[in-house]
Amino acid sequence: MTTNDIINPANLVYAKTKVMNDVPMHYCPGCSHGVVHKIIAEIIEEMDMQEKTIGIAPVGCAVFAYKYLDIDWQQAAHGRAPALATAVKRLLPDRLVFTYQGDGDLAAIGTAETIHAANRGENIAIIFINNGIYGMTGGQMAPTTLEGMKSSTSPNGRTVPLNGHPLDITKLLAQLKGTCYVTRQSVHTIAAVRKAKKAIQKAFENSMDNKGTSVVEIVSTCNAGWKMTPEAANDWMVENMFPAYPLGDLKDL
Amino acid sequence: MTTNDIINPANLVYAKTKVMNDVPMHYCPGCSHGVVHKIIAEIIEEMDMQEKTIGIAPVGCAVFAYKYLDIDWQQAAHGRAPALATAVKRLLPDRLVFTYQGDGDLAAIGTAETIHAANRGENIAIIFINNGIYGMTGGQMAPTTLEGMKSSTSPNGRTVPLNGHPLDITKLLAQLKGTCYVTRQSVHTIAAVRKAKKAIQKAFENSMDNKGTSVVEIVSTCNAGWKMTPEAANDWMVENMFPAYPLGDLKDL
Amino acid sequence: MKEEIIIAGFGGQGVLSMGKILAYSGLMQGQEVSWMPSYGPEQRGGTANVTVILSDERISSPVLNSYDTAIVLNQPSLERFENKVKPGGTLIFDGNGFHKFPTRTDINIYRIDATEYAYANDAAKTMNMIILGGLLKVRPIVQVENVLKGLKKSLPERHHHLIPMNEKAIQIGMRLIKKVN
Amino acid sequence: MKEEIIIAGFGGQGVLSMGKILAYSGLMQGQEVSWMPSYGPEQRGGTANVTVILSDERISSPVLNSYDTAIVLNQPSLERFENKVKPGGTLIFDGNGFHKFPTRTDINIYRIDATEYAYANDAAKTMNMIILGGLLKVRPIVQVENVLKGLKKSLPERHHHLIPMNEKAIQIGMRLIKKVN
Amino acid sequence: MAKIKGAVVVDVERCKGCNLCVVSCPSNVLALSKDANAKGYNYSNMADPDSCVGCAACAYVCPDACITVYKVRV
Amino acid sequence: MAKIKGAVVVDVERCKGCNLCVVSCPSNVLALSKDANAKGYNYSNMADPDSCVGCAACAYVCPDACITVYKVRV
Amino acid sequence: MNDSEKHNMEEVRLMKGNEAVAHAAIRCGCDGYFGYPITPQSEIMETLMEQEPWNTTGMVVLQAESETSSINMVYGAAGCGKKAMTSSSSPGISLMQEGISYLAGAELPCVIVNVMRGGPGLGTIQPSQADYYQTVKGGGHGDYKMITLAPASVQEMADHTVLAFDLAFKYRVTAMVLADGVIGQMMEKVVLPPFKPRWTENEIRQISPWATLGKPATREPNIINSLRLEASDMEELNLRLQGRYREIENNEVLFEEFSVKDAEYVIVAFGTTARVCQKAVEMARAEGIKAGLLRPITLYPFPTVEISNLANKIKGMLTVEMSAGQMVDDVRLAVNGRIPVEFFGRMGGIVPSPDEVLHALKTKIIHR
Amino acid sequence: MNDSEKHNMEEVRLMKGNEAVAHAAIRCGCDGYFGYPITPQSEIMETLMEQEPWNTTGMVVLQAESETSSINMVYGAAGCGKKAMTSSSSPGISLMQEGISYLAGAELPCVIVNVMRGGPGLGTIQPSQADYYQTVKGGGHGDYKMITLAPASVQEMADHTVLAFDLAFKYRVTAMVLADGVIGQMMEKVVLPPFKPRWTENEIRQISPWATLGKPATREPNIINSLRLEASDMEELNLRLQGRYREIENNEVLFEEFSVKDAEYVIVAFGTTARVCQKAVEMARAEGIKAGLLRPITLYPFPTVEISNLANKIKGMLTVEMSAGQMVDDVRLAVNGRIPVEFFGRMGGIVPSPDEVLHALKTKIIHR
Ligand SMILES: Cc1ncc(C[n+]2csc(CCOP(=O)(O)OP(=O)(O)O)c2C)c(N)n1
Ligand SMILES: Cc1ncc(C[n+]2csc(CCOP(=O)(O)OP(=O)(O)O)c2C)c(N)n1
Ligand code: SF4
Ligand code: SF4
Ligand code: SF4
Ligand code: SF4
Ligand code: SF4
Ligand code: SF4
Ligand SMILES: [Mg+2]
Ligand SMILES: [Mg+2]
Repeated sequence: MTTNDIINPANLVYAKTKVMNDVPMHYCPGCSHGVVHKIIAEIIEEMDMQEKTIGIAPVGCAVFAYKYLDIDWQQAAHGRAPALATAVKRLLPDRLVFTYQGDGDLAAIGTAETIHAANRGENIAIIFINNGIYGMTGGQMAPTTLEGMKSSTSPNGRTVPLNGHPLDITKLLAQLKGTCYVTRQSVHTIAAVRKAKKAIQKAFENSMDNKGTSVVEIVSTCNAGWKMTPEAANDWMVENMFPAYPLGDLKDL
Repeated sequence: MTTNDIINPANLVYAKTKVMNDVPMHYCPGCSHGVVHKIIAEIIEEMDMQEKTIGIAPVGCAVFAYKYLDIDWQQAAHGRAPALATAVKRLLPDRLVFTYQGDGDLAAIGTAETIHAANRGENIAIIFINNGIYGMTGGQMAPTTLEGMKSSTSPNGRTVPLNGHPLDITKLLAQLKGTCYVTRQSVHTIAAVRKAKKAIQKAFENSMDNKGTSVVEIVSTCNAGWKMTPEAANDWMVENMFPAYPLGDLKDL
Repeated sequence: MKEEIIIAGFGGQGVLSMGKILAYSGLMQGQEVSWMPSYGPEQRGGTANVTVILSDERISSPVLNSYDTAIVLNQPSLERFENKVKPGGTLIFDGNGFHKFPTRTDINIYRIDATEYAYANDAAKTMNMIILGGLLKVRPIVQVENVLKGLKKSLPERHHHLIPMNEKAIQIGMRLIKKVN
Repeated sequence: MKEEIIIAGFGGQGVLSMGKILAYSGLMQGQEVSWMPSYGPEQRGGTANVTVILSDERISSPVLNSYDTAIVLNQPSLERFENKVKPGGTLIFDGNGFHKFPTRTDINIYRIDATEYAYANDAAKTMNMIILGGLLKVRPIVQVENVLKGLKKSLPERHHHLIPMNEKAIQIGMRLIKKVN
Repeated sequence: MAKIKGAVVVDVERCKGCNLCVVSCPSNVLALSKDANAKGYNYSNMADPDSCVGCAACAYVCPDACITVYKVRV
Repeated sequence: MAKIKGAVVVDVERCKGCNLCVVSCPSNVLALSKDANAKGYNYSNMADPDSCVGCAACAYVCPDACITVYKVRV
Repeated sequence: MNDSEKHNMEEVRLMKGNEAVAHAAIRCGCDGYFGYPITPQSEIMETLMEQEPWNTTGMVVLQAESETSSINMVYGAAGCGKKAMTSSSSPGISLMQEGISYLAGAELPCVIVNVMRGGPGLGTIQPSQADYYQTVKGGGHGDYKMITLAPASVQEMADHTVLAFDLAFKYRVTAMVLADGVIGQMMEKVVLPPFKPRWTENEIRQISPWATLGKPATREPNIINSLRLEASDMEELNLRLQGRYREIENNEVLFEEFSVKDAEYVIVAFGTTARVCQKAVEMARAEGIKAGLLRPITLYPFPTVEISNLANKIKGMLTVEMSAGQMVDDVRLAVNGRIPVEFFGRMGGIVPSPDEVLHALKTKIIHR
Repeated sequence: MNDSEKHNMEEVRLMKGNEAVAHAAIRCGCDGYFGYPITPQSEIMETLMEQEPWNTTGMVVLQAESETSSINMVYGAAGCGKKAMTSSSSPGISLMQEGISYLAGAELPCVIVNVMRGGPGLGTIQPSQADYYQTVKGGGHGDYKMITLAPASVQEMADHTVLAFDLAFKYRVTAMVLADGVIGQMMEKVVLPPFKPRWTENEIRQISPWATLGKPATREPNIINSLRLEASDMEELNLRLQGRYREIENNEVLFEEFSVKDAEYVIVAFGTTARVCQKAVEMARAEGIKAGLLRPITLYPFPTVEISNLANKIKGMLTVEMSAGQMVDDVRLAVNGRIPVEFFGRMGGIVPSPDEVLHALKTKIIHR
């Protein structure tokens, strides 16, 4: 049996979902954003929610998410996605509303909006891409940048006296009465991708069931900002990011 | 021995500290702000820090704090006191720098500034007057307003679906690596006043010792906003606020 | 007809609501009205005042520098507004707690000891209606029947049983007021 | 003397640093210089370009619509900039991966297969110096000695040992470049 | 055992009549006056001076720093 | 026991040559090509097609959704 | 008489300008209000919370954690084609500038009420008009305009709230109701607008086909967005916006004249100040001075043509504002040097008096 | 030759405008920089972080959590009499508007750098000049002004940073360096300013006796504050500010002329656009057209008098901006109708070309 024989619609195991557009993505080779986009698209297709979903895109590398997922989108000002999502969901309570935000967007400039939306228990899903850096603007330090980690605004590595501590915002969000589900995942292996997908699906279901705010943090790489190859970035993430941001559920009501 | 015989400088037990100015305060009769001002003034006098202290006043009823305490003050934009304090302390590291903020100021509009200053471990003291309401603007709901509590923007009582959950921001601040001391006090009895004073003194000492951020929450009354007499407000606070915001140290490193 | 009135006193003396009742009364007799409070710096324990204009024509400026009538309920208000009464105008004061008294001779000055009366007769709640009664005695700018209509309109239904009490207070005020110059 | 140059290619082809070296070289020979990158939308994998002007006089606009010389290192850049070379000007391209080639006849067109050379000789790091060498062969706007001075000035001390290698690359480029029209 | 006697002085013009000193006094020394001060507040004063033990509870809780406390052992 | 045989198709023009599929393949099927696509990337392709078991690990981790996976039992 | 007929009956009420805004919003079918308290306009949200429109019309009322959040909630709601609004006073409006620029860039219709107070900084809570530049010239970044209505009575507070929504949706722009502390706090007679039902989702799909309500298979995704990768695309967006602004300037100018017909001197003033100036004009006329008043009702679009025409007929103009002089620029640009244009103003929360205005008219214009 | 002499030597370097700002700040004794990344100006903070001035001059450099926080950190630092600055680009500057108004109300000196990009909204990161209104007219609430410097070269990026601090402290106002993406991103020759030591606390006490450094027994407390209870007090503050602004307008106007002497037509343009226009003027002169260029270096204070004088001598003016036309208002106000003033602009990130400008000059002014 030749390869060409196998390549046959009848034998299809995995293909790009239709909810993902055909345009090439602008992300750097190996960027985690792509994987997460793909998962979200698959879930929307599987849940048959294309017609009921409104995504809120951040300012950050994922600002263009609206080009890649074939759903209605709003592009939010930097950090304000949870405010937009609050209004959208309150005015369209039977819709699936999610934000997609980076660590600069969600945990720096958007801290207040994130915490208050979660504390109000808005029935939204927050997908939080924690790559420990400001990818979009060229690799500056993020709130989640690890101690000692280099960035273009901590060229000799983050130090606490100069830059303060890395912020574990997800842990804070898990404390809030308004959150129903808070989890931390990654997408560097097939197993991780599968788990992350389940987590996002649960978050989406919670939004539809009006259970409160769900937060899915994806510990991610930004190989461009980290100045590594994609593979090396994955390894660095496992070795350095995971101990600081351990994977698993922080809350599941 | 007549009363007039007793009233003699030699017998003095307690008098207004000189750090407190002679001008009458604009606060409503019975307002907790006055007691906290008095404590702070006493500590500054006792620590002999008048010459080394810079206070940061909020927007809220305590906006006029600068009229009452005889020290240098900066009046901050609503919610931004921790940002000001960060800069002041970093540029004048041998000074005592504290913010004085209400619950609207600190826990609503100033959420991001509060969390990030505390997470950076700025060597400042944050005095947080939690009276569960926006006193200054006429009694609107605050992030800390309790469920069921009436305010001018929750005239039938706060409900979670409409207004979200009360926010225990102090608990969040205690989680942050940058805080060294986080405590919750009140000032409704002499014993409480004494404890609160010790707490603020410790916070001020921490600032001078550059140990990180100290947060002293004072669970307070706003009898005007709550539409009660001062005494009734104190009772209501004990009965309703204390269970939601239990007194005591949350963190003391 | 146009009447420009300032009412001033401590917060809590019912200054704003007195103005409101007056404005509603004007409304009831088909006049143009405006009610403009000093919404001062969330004054805790400061003074409060309200400018009420009743007019047969469209009202231009709702903010005034001089008044046909001033009703002053505490010392600082007297000091602030005595000079702003137009010559020939009316000044009404409640003497309670005053140590300096009005001195102008080109205006009509009346005293109404409503606070004292209210204290003695446990009638704090209707004090402002007493004063209003006094005003209407000397400046009958609205008819009592329209005041009562206005009250009915401005009070929530569950408070309508209080209206007779208020009517009585107006009568009392009409008796209490005295010209002092 | 004034030379207005555009260098364009993929990000990662060293376009910006080639421009920088050129600008430094101008600086070394006392010229006015400007270096203006397309700092595009943080283009991830897009094209990059830089406008370099060397002039004996004060430079007015650092942003240009037409150029004396264009160096294009990928297909989209050729398509974008071929028409913007002034008549009589110079176009240099690296043929690697090109499927359409320049067609103008009123300009001087050169090809330099630096990518191919670099790939074959494991010299990716000096590829942009090879191209620069090619440029200097056909447009000797700066002297090689000033390029080396500029390199010295722009490189951190710890990289100064790389200068001889770069000098060699320039020579290679001078040999590689070929006129194609 | 030495008896302790106290006395307080209320800054009458500063006092806002909030009553918090009154309710905090363990000896029921204080009461609000019938008279009002210039701002219209019924200020606090010693209604039962003899009972004062100079514990300063009133002064500590006074939001307007109106109360000065004196104490002697007799 | 039935043997499983797989095959993948890489969308060559979409591929950015990040190599993540290559390292994630348990059977070492994939490798980056010497040739570059129009964007200049050395794209991924099946270097050892016979080893593919159609597990889709490569496809799951591909950030650019370039990989379609097929599988048969033989 | 059924319920809605009862509602629609013209009934004269007495209320504050702020309250009138709240009632008008509910009645005109507003879908969502998002705000943060600040004097002198907190009664807007307070009235809404008291009215509980979520139990009647279904309108959402939410107290946000800040003005920054409020304006972005408005953006989210407006992006769904909903009638969304916020209100604040000067410092709070400053915090909204990024959001306002985003709304313009994303071409979203919405309503903002600014009940101005004295600035700069925390300033006073007293009335002011010193946010004219911020509103009309551009407080946020980039080239954009907001339709700006300047109510001068409680009635107009109600009417302009309704009009603002109409204009906002007609042009897909933000409409600002620019009031001041006096108009917000004073009580006057008002006839509230009739009840209009909120739009159904189907109506929204008709009226605002760009709204993000979820993407059916039958159309391309709707994207609410102000980002452009290419400068040329961004310029295209800008050209579209500028074209729309020209349309607004041609179609939507509103103003009111008082004694202008035979006037030799005209005062230009808006909002509360216009009422003070009307009194000054009455006083001037009583003295035999031929004065008149032109009150711009729309500050953007500004009555440039009308003022320009007036400049051909009269001897001088006085602009009066509660500021250091902002609208006077637009008056001068309209007059373009043909007659003297002078300015009189009070700042920091002080309302000018009719006497002062009359005095200024005499000294600055008539006997200059 | 000791270290500081070495530092003071005039050395020509090649760097980006953004880098020049950072180096100049360190050298002129800046005490604190507080910022948040945004393209096209992130190199300012990046260069500072690389230079680590805290190890040399003691300057504090802090990456804040947002622009809102940055500007309030600047307020805190400035309140201590320190030389404090921030930088950002258009959307980030919009977020600072409340803070900017507070700085004005509290009379605090500080420096802000805005490297403008195309708006409105998220827009593009390409160069723009569409924040002119926001900067010069008033993006925040209330009546206030910022001294505004418009650099047109990398050298001026360095020089204006120094000048901005000098002017800010001379008048206790904010000084804005209003650049655009081109100036921020381009590399040019620059001679950095000489090193000045940071002020000691004693010097600060002399220079800024109002600074909050802690209250000695010998003076009243220093209060940094923009709040006033009484409107009359607020007006007093406003009158003081306005007086200061008149002083600035009288003393600090800066501009540059190019071929203006015998010109019949003058282009008015600033920043990058002025350089493009200079090229257009050269081209015009080559064709025999008597064109000239006036480049305002200070946008506030604006060279009103100079433009007014020019209007008596020439036939027409063209204002060129990377916007829909903002500074043109100020040109028209200066000219006051005496000669035609027309506008040409590109928007959303597009830099006009010299040819376009020349064409506009011909069609809009010369052959109108
Ligand atoms: C108000 C404002 N401030 C700053 C920026 C610049 N900016 C764009 S994206 C970004 C941070 C992106 O980092 P993150 O949220 O972590 O997303 P990533 O790119 O890493 O996915 C910043 C600061 C902006 N666009 N708007
Ligand atoms: C930007 C801005 N938004 C809103 C306000 C109005 N405002 C003044 S004080 C205040 C809240 C005060 O509440 P809190 O902080 O709890 O202090 P309190 O008065 O209760 O002591 C608000 C919303 C303002 N001044 N500035
Ligand atoms: S910069 Fe980082 S986050 Fe952005 S696309 Fe590249 S790898 Fe991904
Ligand atoms: S309103 Fe409340 S917080 Fe403010 S002074 Fe009065 S009691 Fe105190
Ligand atoms: S506590 Fe103070 S203010 Fe209150 S009544 Fe007693 S003395 Fe007066
Ligand atoms: S000192 Fe103690 S005993 Fe005396 S009045 Fe005060 S509380 Fe009462
Ligand atoms: S993971 Fe995808 S993009 Fe990366 S090399 Fe493989 S196929 Fe190409
Ligand atoms: S399907 Fe599995 S075996 Fe086949 S190439 Fe992909 S990862 Fe390798
Ligand atoms: Mg990130
Ligand atoms: Mg409070």
